[in-house]
Amino acid sequence: MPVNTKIASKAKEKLSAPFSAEEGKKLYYYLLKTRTVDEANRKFFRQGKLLGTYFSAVGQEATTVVPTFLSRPTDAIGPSHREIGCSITRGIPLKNMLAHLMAKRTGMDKGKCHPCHYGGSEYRIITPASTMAAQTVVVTGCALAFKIRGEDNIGLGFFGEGATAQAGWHEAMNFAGVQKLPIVYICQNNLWAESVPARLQAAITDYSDRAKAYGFPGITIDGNDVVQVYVTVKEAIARARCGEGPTMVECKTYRWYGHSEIDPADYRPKDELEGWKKKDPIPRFEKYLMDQVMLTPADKTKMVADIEKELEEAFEFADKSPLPAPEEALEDVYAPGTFEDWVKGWLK
Amino acid sequence: MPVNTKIASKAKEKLSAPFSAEEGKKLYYYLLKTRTVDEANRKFFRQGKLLGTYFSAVGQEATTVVPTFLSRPTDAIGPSHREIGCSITRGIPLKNMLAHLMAKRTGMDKGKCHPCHYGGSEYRIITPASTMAAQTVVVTGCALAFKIRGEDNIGLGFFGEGATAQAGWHEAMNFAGVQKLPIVYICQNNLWAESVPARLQAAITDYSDRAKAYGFPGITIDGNDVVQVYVTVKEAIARARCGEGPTMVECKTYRWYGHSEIDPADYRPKDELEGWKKKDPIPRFEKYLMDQVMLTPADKTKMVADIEKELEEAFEFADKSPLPAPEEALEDVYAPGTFEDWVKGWLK
Amino acid sequence: MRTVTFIEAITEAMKEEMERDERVYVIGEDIGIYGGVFKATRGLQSLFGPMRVIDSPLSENLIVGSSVGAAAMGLRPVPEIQFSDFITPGMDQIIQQAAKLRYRSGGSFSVPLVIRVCCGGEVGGGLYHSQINEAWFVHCPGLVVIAPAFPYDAKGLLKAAIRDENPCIYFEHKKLYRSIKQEIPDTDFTVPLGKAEIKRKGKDVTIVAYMLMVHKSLEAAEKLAKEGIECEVIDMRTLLPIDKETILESVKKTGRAIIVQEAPKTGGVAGELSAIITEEAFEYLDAPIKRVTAPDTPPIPFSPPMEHFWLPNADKIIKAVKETMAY
Amino acid sequence: MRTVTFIEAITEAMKEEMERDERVYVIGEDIGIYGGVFKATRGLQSLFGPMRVIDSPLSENLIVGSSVGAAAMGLRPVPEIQFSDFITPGMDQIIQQAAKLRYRSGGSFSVPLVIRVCCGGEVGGGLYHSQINEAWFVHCPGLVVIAPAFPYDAKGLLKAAIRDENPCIYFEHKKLYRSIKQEIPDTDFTVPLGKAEIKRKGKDVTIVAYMLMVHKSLEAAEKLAKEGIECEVIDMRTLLPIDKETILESVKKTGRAIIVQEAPKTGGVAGELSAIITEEAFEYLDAPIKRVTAPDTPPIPFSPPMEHFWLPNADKIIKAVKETMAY
Ligand SMILES: Cc1ncc(C[n+]2csc(CCOP(=O)(O)OP(=O)(O)O)c2C)c(N)n1
Ligand SMILES: Cc1ncc(C[n+]2csc(CCOP(=O)(O)OP(=O)(O)O)c2C)c(N)n1
Ligand SMILES: [Mg+2]
Ligand SMILES: [Mg+2]
Repeated sequence: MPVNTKIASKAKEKLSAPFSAEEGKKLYYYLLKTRTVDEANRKFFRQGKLLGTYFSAVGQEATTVVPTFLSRPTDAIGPSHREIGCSITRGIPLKNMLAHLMAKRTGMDKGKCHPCHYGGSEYRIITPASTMAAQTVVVTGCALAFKIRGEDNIGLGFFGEGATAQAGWHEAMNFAGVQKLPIVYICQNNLWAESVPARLQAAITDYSDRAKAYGFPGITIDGNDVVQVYVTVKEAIARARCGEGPTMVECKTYRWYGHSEIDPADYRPKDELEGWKKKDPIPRFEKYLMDQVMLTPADKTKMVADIEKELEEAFEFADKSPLPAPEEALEDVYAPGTFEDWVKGWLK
Repeated sequence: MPVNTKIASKAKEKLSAPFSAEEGKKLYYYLLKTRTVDEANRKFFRQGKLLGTYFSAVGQEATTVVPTFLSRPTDAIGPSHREIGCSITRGIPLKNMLAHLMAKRTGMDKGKCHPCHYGGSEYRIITPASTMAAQTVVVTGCALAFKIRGEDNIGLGFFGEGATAQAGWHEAMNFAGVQKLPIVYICQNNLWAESVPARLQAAITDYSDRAKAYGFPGITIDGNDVVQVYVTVKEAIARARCGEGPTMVECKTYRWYGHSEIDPADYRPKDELEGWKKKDPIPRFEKYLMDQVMLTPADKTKMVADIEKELEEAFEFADKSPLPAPEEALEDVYAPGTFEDWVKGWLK
Repeated sequence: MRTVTFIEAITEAMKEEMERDERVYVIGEDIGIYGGVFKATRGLQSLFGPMRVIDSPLSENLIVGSSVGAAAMGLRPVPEIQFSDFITPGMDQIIQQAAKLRYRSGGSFSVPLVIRVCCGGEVGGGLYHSQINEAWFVHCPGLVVIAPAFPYDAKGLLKAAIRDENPCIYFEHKKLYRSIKQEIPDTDFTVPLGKAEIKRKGKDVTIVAYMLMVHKSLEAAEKLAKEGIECEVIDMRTLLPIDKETILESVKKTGRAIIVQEAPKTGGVAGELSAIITEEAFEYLDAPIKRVTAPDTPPIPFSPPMEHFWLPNADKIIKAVKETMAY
Repeated sequence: MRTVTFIEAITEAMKEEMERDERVYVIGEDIGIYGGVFKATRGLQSLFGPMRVIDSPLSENLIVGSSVGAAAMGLRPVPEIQFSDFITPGMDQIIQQAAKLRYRSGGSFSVPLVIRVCCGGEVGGGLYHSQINEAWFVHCPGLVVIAPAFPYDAKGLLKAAIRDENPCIYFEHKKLYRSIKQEIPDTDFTVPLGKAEIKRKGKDVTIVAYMLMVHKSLEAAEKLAKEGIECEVIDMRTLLPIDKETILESVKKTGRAIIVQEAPKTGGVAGELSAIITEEAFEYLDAPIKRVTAPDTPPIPFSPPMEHFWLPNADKIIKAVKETMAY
């Protein structure tokens, strides 16, 4: 893979799809599911069903779903706050995700963390902190563990373009380069970090240029082109898995809504969103699959129905789930069986 | 100036010197003085005259002396621990420098900081902390101040190749790029960070490649070639001063002795030092000046004598200076006239 | 006189100081066009332009560290940390640079800056939008640590901090932003750094608190007054240097002390205040000093029942006061 | 039994744990070929290779943060911070990641790692090679904070920490490295985390200390014994969780307490310990609890007269004990 290749066009030139019909269909399913759940969550939020806030990733699905789809369940994922697509594709049950958003005991975090911070060790998704780029460092450590152990698992590190300005991000990338770690970094450049435009975040246009400073390939692609993401990330994962070291893939994409649901995002130019909506990754991919006769309208209808049903059940499960008991605040501070007297002494 | 130009060769091609005889002589004087004082300090250290430890910069003089020589007294300098050349060239009196190394009250830090941490506001040299790269961030802030105020002062940020792996370094460089700050970053790549070779510090050969990630020019030069450093840094300073933004100049050089005087540096390959001693910047420059008839042996003899005399007097001054009184530990915590009762209350 | 909210007081202080002194500038994430995630800097960029109201990259180390450099060159930066939970990437510059540059340079450099930090819970912010972390800075000589509870103090202290020659860290409790209003003068005023204030007089027990906990303490005091217990409520306002005199004088009068702290108990500021009282007013104490704090878990679990269980409140203060009175 | 120095005890602990458990690895600056700036990891790289003894770049955030990730994947990293003064760039990963990953994941992730931190003064290290900064971590629930004073404890606690499922931070006082020797068993042993130990029995006054200050306290106790004052010296060994029982039991017996802390006074661990004693053993106290600490200036001024003035020592402890006894 060439260093710093700009807007790779390989995928476009391919006439035949780089995946089987079955694979293509599955991929579409996850994209659709992510979109559907995300929009439903926004609705639940407005209805007051969710707690705190909600970070939508609508418009960016390709950049999280595809890499996760291409990974193995034993590969580690270091997500940030806009990676609902990773969780859905890796298979965190919707019911637990919904419960998480409602701060219920049955959420993966048992109501402890913060909305949209999906993760859990059984999924090898590092439950994120809100501190930007921190998971990039952590997942780099996962990749180090794989290298030390001689396993062929890889790490997948997700971050926004804003997070690339963070201190720790630099240290992680640099170390991954030095140690040729098995990891793929996915930069979701959605042009905005809350209200801060990318031009105030860095004096470069293509954030993949940053990879060069660490001695490994960086590539910028159209993050709304599922096929391009597929081809690029697949190759990057293959490189990582066979010991050729890290790759950074910058996906140009766009956040349709506010930073979170309480942000009207009125700092953005009016027509920017409209332009990006035309590049919506999901209809584009749907058309591609239908053109390739890999997906039929009937398939889609069934998928929609399946997803709706699962979502409905999930919502019901979450809604009926209990909130944590107050004293559960004292759980999970230390490992089970250690220092319990210290923490629980509070109750006396 | 081109982005990421490797080993610029402009200077070499020049037939006539890029400076006047008077300038060349002065520059030689500072180089010689830095070398002489540095070697003398090493001797004083071995004689037990200095306290703590001592960081020699012998072999690296060109990279600190020349940029400082090219700067104005109102330009801010953010040094690290190996920048004796900045202090000497900017004009911190030798007697205060020696007193600093002896932890005397007459040192610039009044005995408070740590050896070789030369600085002071009257010299616009940020007294360094030992925390690597921290001054890079601070001096970037100085450059920001100049830009906010609309002054044409610039910042000069010095760091080793090791420091480029630090978190804060990244944030500073990135911000300098975004704001096009008036600053020149000098990376002294002496191939080692204590015992850690540059190849374990980053997976790149030329650290100037890092500048590209921040959207400003990086250039790698022979840091032991005074003329090349002169030409390159002069241009970089001119760019900074007229609002064209930062430049990173990577100077390949070599630390002749241990990380500090208590380090035998036996982790380095035996012959590496010998090779670099042949590239000693000072005789090279001396020969150049003599070839250009800008310096005569008589000039040199006088300089040596002047420096020796100043050094002798400085040593005597420092040696006779008192150590701080114990309670001076309670001075300079807060600004004069503020919270004195709080700090001095200790004495009750 | 005019009534302002806590956050309006903060905005006004910045605006007035920027008008008064062209060396003052602000820098932080989302503070320019957006006016800050809580709108503390609303309107400032259009008044003072993008070089005095700087939208920084996502870089806390730079936000603080560049301010140290600019302060050393004579400016008066007011950097903002969007949430105190995100202060950790900036710790190096706060602790090793801002707090120590004067000392390590033998007094040669001054570092007049004010780091504004949005902090605190009871807003459902969960583990990463509720922290305070004030205790670390109280253990950092060279810093001035400010923690107001009322709009008047918020404005007066922020102005005083901006005019002060020392590096200050100024905690703003986000729960107070819009929930607390107060009348303040129309004319320029400052509140002295390093001075606590008695916010309610009382003879039976001293309650020492800061930020949101002052309000909880006052609420408790009102209720207790109905039962005949008169609490003296001290608002620390500045956490470093500590105004020992105000505390000690009060405790010498009441003989009983409760210290209220929103953060987890162990290693917090309440412990320090308790130790000072024991050291310097032991013979006046009629009962052990009690601390009302959060438990020793990461601050603050997200789900409402846990957040409520976790946070100190008026009821918990009342309980502690009664136990102390019954001792 | 064999006599080892403090640093040998530490090296042995790492070596033995790496032999016992292949999940254990070490990472840090200059720790490989060089064997560490104080030689704590000497010889380990040639035994275990560069993938288990990793020379990291100059990146404290990465040193800690990568260890969090590796621990989450089941390894047992032992990252080293070369000097505690340089822990600030790693604070974010320690506080927000290592200490909170278990909690924020609802107990899903374990983070078994041990951050070794070289710290402390009395070695002429000046402002940036003398800090300890332990207090910040004592205010960070989720962490275990370890601070040994003797080779036996150093080895036993480090082994226990490496085997523990919790994120531990292990402070090593550099002054102790070669100045303290002790006999230790040839066979495997651990020392339990979270338990203080009485290092000297006494009936008159309790002295609570940790790391270097334990030795200063014992020195003071020896001298005081000649004057007929019998001090009980408690070595905290672990600073979080705090072994309250050992302290309280002792104070209930002696009725008097001195707490010794090397760091600046305000906001330090001594304040917390004092507050605990007041809260839970008030009625047993015959005199105010005294703290013997450094003054509130940045730690530690370089020049010898100032360093000596600054640091707590046996004489200062003796003075405090006598004042307490005379109360
Ligand atoms: C260390 C840190 N600083 C500040 C914040 C506040 N914050 C949350 S998200 C965000 C912007 C992130 O932008 P980007 O990385 O581009 O991700 P996006 O939201 O666009 O997906 C900021 C500043 C934070 N979470 N962490
Ligand atoms: C934040 C931080 N971490 C670790 C150290 C310890 N340390 C001092 S100098 C040094 C190596 C610096 O290497 P480089 O930047 O190349 O400068 P050089 O010594 O080669 O001039 C290290 C690791 C430090 N001073 N600061
Ligand atoms: Mg973004
Ligand atoms: Mg170097």
